[in-house]
Amino acid sequence: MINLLFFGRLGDFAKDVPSTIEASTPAEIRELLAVEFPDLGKALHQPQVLVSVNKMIVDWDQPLFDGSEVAFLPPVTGG
Amino acid sequence: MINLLFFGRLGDFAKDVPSTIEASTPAEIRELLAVEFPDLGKALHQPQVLVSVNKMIVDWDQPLFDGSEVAFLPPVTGG
Amino acid sequence: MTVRIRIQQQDFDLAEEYQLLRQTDSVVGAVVTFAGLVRDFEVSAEGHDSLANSIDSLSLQHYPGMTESLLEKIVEQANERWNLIATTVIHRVGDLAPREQIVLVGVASQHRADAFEAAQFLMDYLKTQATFWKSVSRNGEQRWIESKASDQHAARRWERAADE
Amino acid sequence: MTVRIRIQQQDFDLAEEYQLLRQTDSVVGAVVTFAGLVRDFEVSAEGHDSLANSIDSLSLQHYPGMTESLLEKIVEQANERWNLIATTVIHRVGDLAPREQIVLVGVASQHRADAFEAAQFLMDYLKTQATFWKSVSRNGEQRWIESKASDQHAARRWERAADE
Repeated sequence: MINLLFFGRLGDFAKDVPSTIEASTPAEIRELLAVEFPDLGKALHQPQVLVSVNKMIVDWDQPLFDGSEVAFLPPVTGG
Repeated sequence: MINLLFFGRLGDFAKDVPSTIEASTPAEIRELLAVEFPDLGKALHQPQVLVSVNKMIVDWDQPLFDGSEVAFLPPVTGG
Repeated sequence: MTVRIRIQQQDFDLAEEYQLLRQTDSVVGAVVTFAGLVRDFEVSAEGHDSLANSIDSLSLQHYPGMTESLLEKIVEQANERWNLIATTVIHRVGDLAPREQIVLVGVASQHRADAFEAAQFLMDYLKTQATFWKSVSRNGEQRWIESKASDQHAARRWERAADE
Repeated sequence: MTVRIRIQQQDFDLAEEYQLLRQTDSVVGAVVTFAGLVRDFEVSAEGHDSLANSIDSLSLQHYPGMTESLLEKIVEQANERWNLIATTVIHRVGDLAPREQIVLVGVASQHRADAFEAAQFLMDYLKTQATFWKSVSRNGEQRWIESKASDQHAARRWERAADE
């Protein structure tokens, strides 16, 4: 079971998305979500969107394990 | 009559200097003072020392008028 | 170096943080503080201001846990780069009204150049690297704020300087 | 631009000055403050610090009338160069003990780059152009402080930038 988090504008597209999913990479999660939530799928494919696993920025093909926390991060705007 | 002011380290050399003098330029004041106060004269000749007349930085040959305020300014160290 | 990093909903007291920075050590000669405030209008992605776009509120979201660890790393980088005695970073989250304080960066050092440069470095990184997201409400409508090209540019100058 | 310039013996309250800067206008997005403090040791002309040289007090002299007019001109230059909303410069004179506040520069602007750069510019000019002279007392012996080469260098960078 992989836990999912969506931040910033991605959260607006992910309101009906379940909080957990079964998948082996972030890229696979993105493909699975795009089927049922095409707007979210499109937003996740934007090149500025980063993905983290357990709070570390990773590549989209990073292997996932049971209990991993995967977060999708649009460009940040702090300060 | 020209009013004289000495700031910073120059004040230490000018303790016995009268507060007024008769002269037509700051350069002349410097020469007059050097006769009676050689240490002050040497200190005033250092290239970093600036002179102001009525609170404006001027050249050493700036003409002076009765009541002018002439100040001798060593390098500043504010802040 | 003394480090204080806080992410919080409640407001902060710049005066209190300044006194803490100042009192860290008797060799502190310079304290720089930066406070970021909510302006009462919106800034577009291009960085143009429009006074017509008055906002009702600003909302700040962050990624708890990740943000703190990013801020610790950023402060550690600043400490490696400059001669610092104490550093404070406070970033608020949640809903903020116009004119409220958003962020505080404070740096104490022996000499002023270190404090000024480290404070700018930390702000540039907060704007572009830390996991915060801002949205504005205007006439009941919420909109996410785009990151500004000028902020990306400001952050990149530190990479260039490191290469030199 | 709102300008506050004061030369005074008494201490200042950074918190009060920050609130004044912050409240100038609802478009203030950035407030930078710089506070300079008396360190408890002496810095030589070469800029080397020596902890062995603990000081008893710092004494600041200035040229009344001339200093104020120089500070007004320097603040005016900063205002021409950057987009500023309010600027505060407070410089103390007289005898100061270690850890006391000497100088405050505060700048409020819409965007942070203006406030940071103007505050640095003002400090560099205060260090090299304004008619202040510092002496330190140590073991009952007074010594005038030389101007630092690093301060002259810092001030010159603004001339270079203006030429470009």
